[in-house]
Amino acid sequence: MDLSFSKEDLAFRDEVREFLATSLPADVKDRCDRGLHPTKEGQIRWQKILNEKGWMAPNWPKEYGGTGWTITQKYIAAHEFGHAAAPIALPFGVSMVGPVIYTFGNQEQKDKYLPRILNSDDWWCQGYSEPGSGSDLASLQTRAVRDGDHYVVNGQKIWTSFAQNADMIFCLVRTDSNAKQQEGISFLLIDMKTPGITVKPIIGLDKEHSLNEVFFDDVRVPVENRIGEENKGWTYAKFLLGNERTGIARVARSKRQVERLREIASLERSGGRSLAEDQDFINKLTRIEVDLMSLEYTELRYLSMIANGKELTAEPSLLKIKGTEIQQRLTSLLVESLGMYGAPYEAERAYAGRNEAPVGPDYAHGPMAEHLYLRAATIYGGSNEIQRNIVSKMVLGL
Amino acid sequence: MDLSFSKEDLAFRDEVREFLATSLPADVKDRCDRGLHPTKEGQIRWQKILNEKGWMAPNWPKEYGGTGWTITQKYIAAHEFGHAAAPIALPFGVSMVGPVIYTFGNQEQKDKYLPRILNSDDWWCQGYSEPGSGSDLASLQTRAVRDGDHYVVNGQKIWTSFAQNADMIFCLVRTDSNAKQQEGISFLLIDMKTPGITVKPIIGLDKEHSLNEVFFDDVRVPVENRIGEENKGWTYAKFLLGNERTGIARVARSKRQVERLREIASLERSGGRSLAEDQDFINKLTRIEVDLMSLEYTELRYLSMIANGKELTAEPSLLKIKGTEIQQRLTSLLVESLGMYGAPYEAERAYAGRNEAPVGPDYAHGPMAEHLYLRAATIYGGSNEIQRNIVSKMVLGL
Amino acid sequence: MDFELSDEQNMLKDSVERFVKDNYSPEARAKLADTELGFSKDHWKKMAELGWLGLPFSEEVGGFGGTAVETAIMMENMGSGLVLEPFLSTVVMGGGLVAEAGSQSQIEAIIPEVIEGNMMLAFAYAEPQSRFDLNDVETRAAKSGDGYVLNGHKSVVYHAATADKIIVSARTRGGSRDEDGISLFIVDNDTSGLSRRDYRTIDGQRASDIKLEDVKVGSDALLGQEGKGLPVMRSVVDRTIAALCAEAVGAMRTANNITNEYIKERKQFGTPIGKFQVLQHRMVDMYMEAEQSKSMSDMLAMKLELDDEGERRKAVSAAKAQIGQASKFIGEQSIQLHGGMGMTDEYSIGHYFKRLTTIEMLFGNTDYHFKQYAALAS
Amino acid sequence: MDFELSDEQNMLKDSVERFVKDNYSPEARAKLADTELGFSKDHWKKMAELGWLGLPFSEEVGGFGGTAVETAIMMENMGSGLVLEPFLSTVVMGGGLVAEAGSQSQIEAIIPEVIEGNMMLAFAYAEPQSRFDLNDVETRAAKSGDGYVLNGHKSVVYHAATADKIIVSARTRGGSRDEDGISLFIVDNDTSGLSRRDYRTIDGQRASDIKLEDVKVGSDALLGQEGKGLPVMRSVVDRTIAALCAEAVGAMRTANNITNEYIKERKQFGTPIGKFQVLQHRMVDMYMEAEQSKSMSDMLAMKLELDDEGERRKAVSAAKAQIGQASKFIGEQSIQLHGGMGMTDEYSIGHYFKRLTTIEMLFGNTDYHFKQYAALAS
Repeated sequence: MDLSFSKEDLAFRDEVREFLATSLPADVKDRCDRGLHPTKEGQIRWQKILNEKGWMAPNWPKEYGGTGWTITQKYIAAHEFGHAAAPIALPFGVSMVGPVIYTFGNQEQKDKYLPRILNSDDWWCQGYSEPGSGSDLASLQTRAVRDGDHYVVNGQKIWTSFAQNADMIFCLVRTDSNAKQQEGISFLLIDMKTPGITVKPIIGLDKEHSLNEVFFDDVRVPVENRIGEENKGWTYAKFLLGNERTGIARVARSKRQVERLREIASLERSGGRSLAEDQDFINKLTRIEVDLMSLEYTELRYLSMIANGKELTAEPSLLKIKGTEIQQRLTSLLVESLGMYGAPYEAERAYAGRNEAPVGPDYAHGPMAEHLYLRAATIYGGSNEIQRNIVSKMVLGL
Repeated sequence: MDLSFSKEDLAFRDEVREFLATSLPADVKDRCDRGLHPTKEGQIRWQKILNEKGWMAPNWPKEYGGTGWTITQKYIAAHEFGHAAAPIALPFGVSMVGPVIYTFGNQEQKDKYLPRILNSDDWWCQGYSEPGSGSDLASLQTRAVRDGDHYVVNGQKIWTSFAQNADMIFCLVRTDSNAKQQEGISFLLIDMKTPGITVKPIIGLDKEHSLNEVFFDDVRVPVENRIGEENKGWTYAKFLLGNERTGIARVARSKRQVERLREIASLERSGGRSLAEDQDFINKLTRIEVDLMSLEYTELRYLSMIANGKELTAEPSLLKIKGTEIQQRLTSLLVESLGMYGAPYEAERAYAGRNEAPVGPDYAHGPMAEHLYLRAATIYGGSNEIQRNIVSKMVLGL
Repeated sequence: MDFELSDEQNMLKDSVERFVKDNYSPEARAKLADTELGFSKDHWKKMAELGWLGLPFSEEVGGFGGTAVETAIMMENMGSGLVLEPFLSTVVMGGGLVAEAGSQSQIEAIIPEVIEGNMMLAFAYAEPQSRFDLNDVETRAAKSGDGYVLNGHKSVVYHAATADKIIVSARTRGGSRDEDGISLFIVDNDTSGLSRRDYRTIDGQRASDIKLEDVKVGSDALLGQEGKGLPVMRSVVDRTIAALCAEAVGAMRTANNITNEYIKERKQFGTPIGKFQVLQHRMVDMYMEAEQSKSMSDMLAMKLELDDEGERRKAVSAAKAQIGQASKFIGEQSIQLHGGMGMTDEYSIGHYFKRLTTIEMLFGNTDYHFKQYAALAS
Repeated sequence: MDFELSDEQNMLKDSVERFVKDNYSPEARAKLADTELGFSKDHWKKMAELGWLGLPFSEEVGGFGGTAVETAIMMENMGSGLVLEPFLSTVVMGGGLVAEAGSQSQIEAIIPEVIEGNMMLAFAYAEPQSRFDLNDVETRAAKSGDGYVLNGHKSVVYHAATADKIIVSARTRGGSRDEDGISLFIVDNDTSGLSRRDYRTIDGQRASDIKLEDVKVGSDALLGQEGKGLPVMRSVVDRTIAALCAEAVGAMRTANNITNEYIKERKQFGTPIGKFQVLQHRMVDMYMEAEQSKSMSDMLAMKLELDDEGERRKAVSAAKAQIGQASKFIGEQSIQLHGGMGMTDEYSIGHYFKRLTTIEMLFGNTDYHFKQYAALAS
């Protein structure tokens, strides 16, 4: 057991700090720090900078363009990125479909898609959920019927984040309607420009447009866009979900949120004193901070297990549950720290035509938007209730 | 809507205060305030004083010896009893079997048992739970077979509080083993001196003896000791359970515990100051106090509904859940308030042979015993999980 | 001791329920919230016709003579439909301040107009630095000739844009947190030197930040005694909190009903999700929170008419703290139990969540009132 | 960054596991706890033979040279069986103080005896007024001739009755809460003027209150520098907390296993109660608390060997607070999930609950350590 940093680790930390100090664009950093959605242009610009540095895909094997970092280096990088409010790469390409492609895709697919993911040439989105399916993915209804060397896809996906920006979507579709629920599903990569695809915005609780419905009406998809075998898509989907959960704790971001809370508290007044001296506020913040530390070292312990060749079962579910609970407590406390200035709120596009800054102190712009958006954190990627079912079954045998 | 006290109410309050100041024995009060089990002798002595005053059975109809109090008077009495640390009458006779007898019993049973309950001539205990039944009462196995004008009872009851003191036990027994679970059960009153009854102590988490197993080995019970009809015992049992839950919030006792916490906090030091100035301690205490106030006014609102002829469904389950949660939070905070003197603990009988007071400050004697004993509060009388099932079904229709 | 409504009170309740049913379908409410005004002048007229705008005022000035209990009945049932009209700002706060502290001529000039629905009011008490402390006032009113000159910044003034007159707290003497020296002024919205920044709030309502730069008012603008504004503000804010608590009770009950229906209907893994025990128990906890909130709201309405100041203020803080907690819990869990559907602007539950979120915050959040209670109880 | 055990550490773990399996069945433990002594001298001898009593001491004095990590491995696995022998009092606390601050002759006189199992120690630091503050010392040591005279009252001294020597904190100068001026003394248990009130604690262990009335000790009783005892106490208490945290992790894991097995077996309404989703999720929460506690305990053991004082003390308080919370939650819910069976003294789960309850309290409860953490973090 050892928690120390080697000389190489410390040098690496300096390199990361230097890179972030010189290469992270101020506008990108500002939106990220406030908890606002990135702009499409800003996100791509930043990801291309990351790719130039060779740091776009820390979790990929080196042969496909990964960084080859040790877990200590990954930890250091994540911590420094979080502290500097550097956006993480959008997960849909590099964290979700990328590993599916290099694990289950054929050589052509790897050659075609992986470099474009690394260089952010394609914006990917995820076609999993459907109306009526939610956390019960296996009940999906979107159908793909073989017609020569194409599938003809009909159906509807929902809750598709940033589909309005997307060049590509990876989709679960039913290719055998007679098979049992989890069988008969295939995994397709679909170009969003294919005729027959319609994207319809869903305006969220936060009044912003990040979610969508995606409709497929006789959409022709080349068979070569199928990953792996026909009717084996569930295997790839499960692999992807497992992958997704390991990053979902978002410890580094939450550590930055703790710092922001301290910054805001030092500027806000409560009962005539600084909010940073309010014992009840400090009490709440401290409890979150200690829970976050517990989560951080639990994530490290699990990464250490993986690095030592041990198999995890449902441990990632713990990271998802605790990570999202902490994220929500933090945004809730951020909003609370603003006092009355928690109340004003408009969608960003409402400002677009006006030459006005949001009302209230500068730091009041952001927390409520993130607070509203992150209500979904305990719902998406398998709700926290589903995650507890998984732990109950897989770890406790109940 | 009206919360005011009338002149008569205020006069009644003075009468209660006067009675408690002059009639409540100091030794009885001291044990009650500390949260220690009453002694058999002390409890009976106090109940006889109550009966002399005519205040033994506030919830009984006047014709059977009840007080005829309005809900405001009941509220005032409960509050004053709690504040003065006056023990409430043991529930098994006056709150549990008494109402069953005057509601479903025949004239002979009423004439025989009710006056003896009022005058505490019989100490009653409750024969409901069995090993393996727990909250699932309907699965009980104790059998009563008719033999002339007697039933012959065989089986076992468990978790029987203070059976070691008891003169009488009211029992659910199976009289028809072919009937469905809830049918075929009868309600018997059994003299504890009947041959074939064995009481075996269960030493509790608190190292004290308050729980027992009661074994029935060919115990002959006169048929005249059956309440109501044969095989209809489930009806009477359900009636009793409903009755039991309305008093279970124990608001007045919890209000007294809040006072004790303030008293102890003013004597304890924390960080060089009085514990009563410790913001985190005050924060916790305040939250309990406000929750307790919510419970208090909810109980009053329900009593007001009853007084206005409305029917309750599962509302008493709310009182049980919230009341017991608050009781446990209070004893937990009481123990916490003692600092290191929360650790020493011995059963009372361990002192019996020694001429020693418990170690630590005087107020340290009691809290841990009650804390341990009250872990059962969320388990007995239908666990809080079962209570939530009941509300879910009866109120929410889920 | 009685929690039941009288016949008259039941009639009031039925009448508000009908109004909400007729005018506040989720679709109608969403449409209204998105208009420039943010509420309906027609509804306001209707409310005046029904006599509701005169509810808490004495019969002498044309009011109904209702107590805090009647206001609570009204607010609870308006809360069920997330009613947007500025009853709280105009009647409970603005009208309440005038009725409590106003001179005969001020009362006669304003209250009948409010009752008729011809005049709207707003109350500007908060400032950027004040958080929830009513006594934290840095806006200054300097004596000048016959009148006063006001300078300062008032923040998050609900319904200021549509108010004819804004009641402003300003300091006529003392340090910025002194209890003494705060005065109230009735300022016309179009007075020179008063500028507003109008915006929307997350609960679909309207508010403004107000800058006062050398705003000149006459001596007749002073409401109540000079320097003695705080006790009046406290008393009216206590009534406002009671009204808000009642509104929250209505909103929580409806949010629970919507959620309960949803989990009965919504199927996953082949069964309604309301059959999963964890969701059942969550829903039970939400029900219990709403039940206790109802008790505290009723208690507070009754106590406002009864007790001494210490008891009254304890009741205010206890109720606001308990109901704030419950509002947060029920709001958040309503979204959670709806899953993705709860995250959309189109579906109604999110709007309950957002209104409950602001109620928790307005006039002191949960932590603030626990602290107030602790100070009063010790 | 590595959380895995070395081969040697795995051997130690296996060896402690075997000891617990062989000697600490629930029945054997209950019997032992109820003896006059409260633990077994034979076990103690066995522990000495296995080299465990020398675990944290340097090789020069005959120890094993282990770090906090080895102590944690040992304590975690002893926690699984609720081991009663006073390893913490004698080795971690008493031995730790002597090893850290003792003179060559003190070390030579005491540590080898401890390692051999021939000498037991106890640490008397708490006083009736001190709560959890190590610096709150009213016991006085007055210089007298060549030695000192001690007067005061020490409370809840674990394992004092069986200790040969008791290490006592006493003030040689300054006010009762000063950080400076506290000295440590090694006092023989049978010294005249020292009187003990022995009693049992709820976790089945033994403790004493100690009165010191004109207790005379020589100058050789002074442990470390006069007046500079506090940093030594802090350092050893940090190690003690790390050991307690590890013990709690073992106790929580076993409590969870017992409870998990119970709800799989126990039937109500015709099915195992472990099939009820609410109990499943409760059990998942208990599992998650235990998992996080394990991470914090490991983190703390490693950090004790690494960081500067600020980082170390933050780690100590964070771990103790988190593990305190987890201990309370798992202890209480273990009882709840067992129902009536959990309420009996005979069944083992209650003993886990009670030990976890004291661990939460010892050396600063959860609130205390949150406060410490907050002070260090700000």
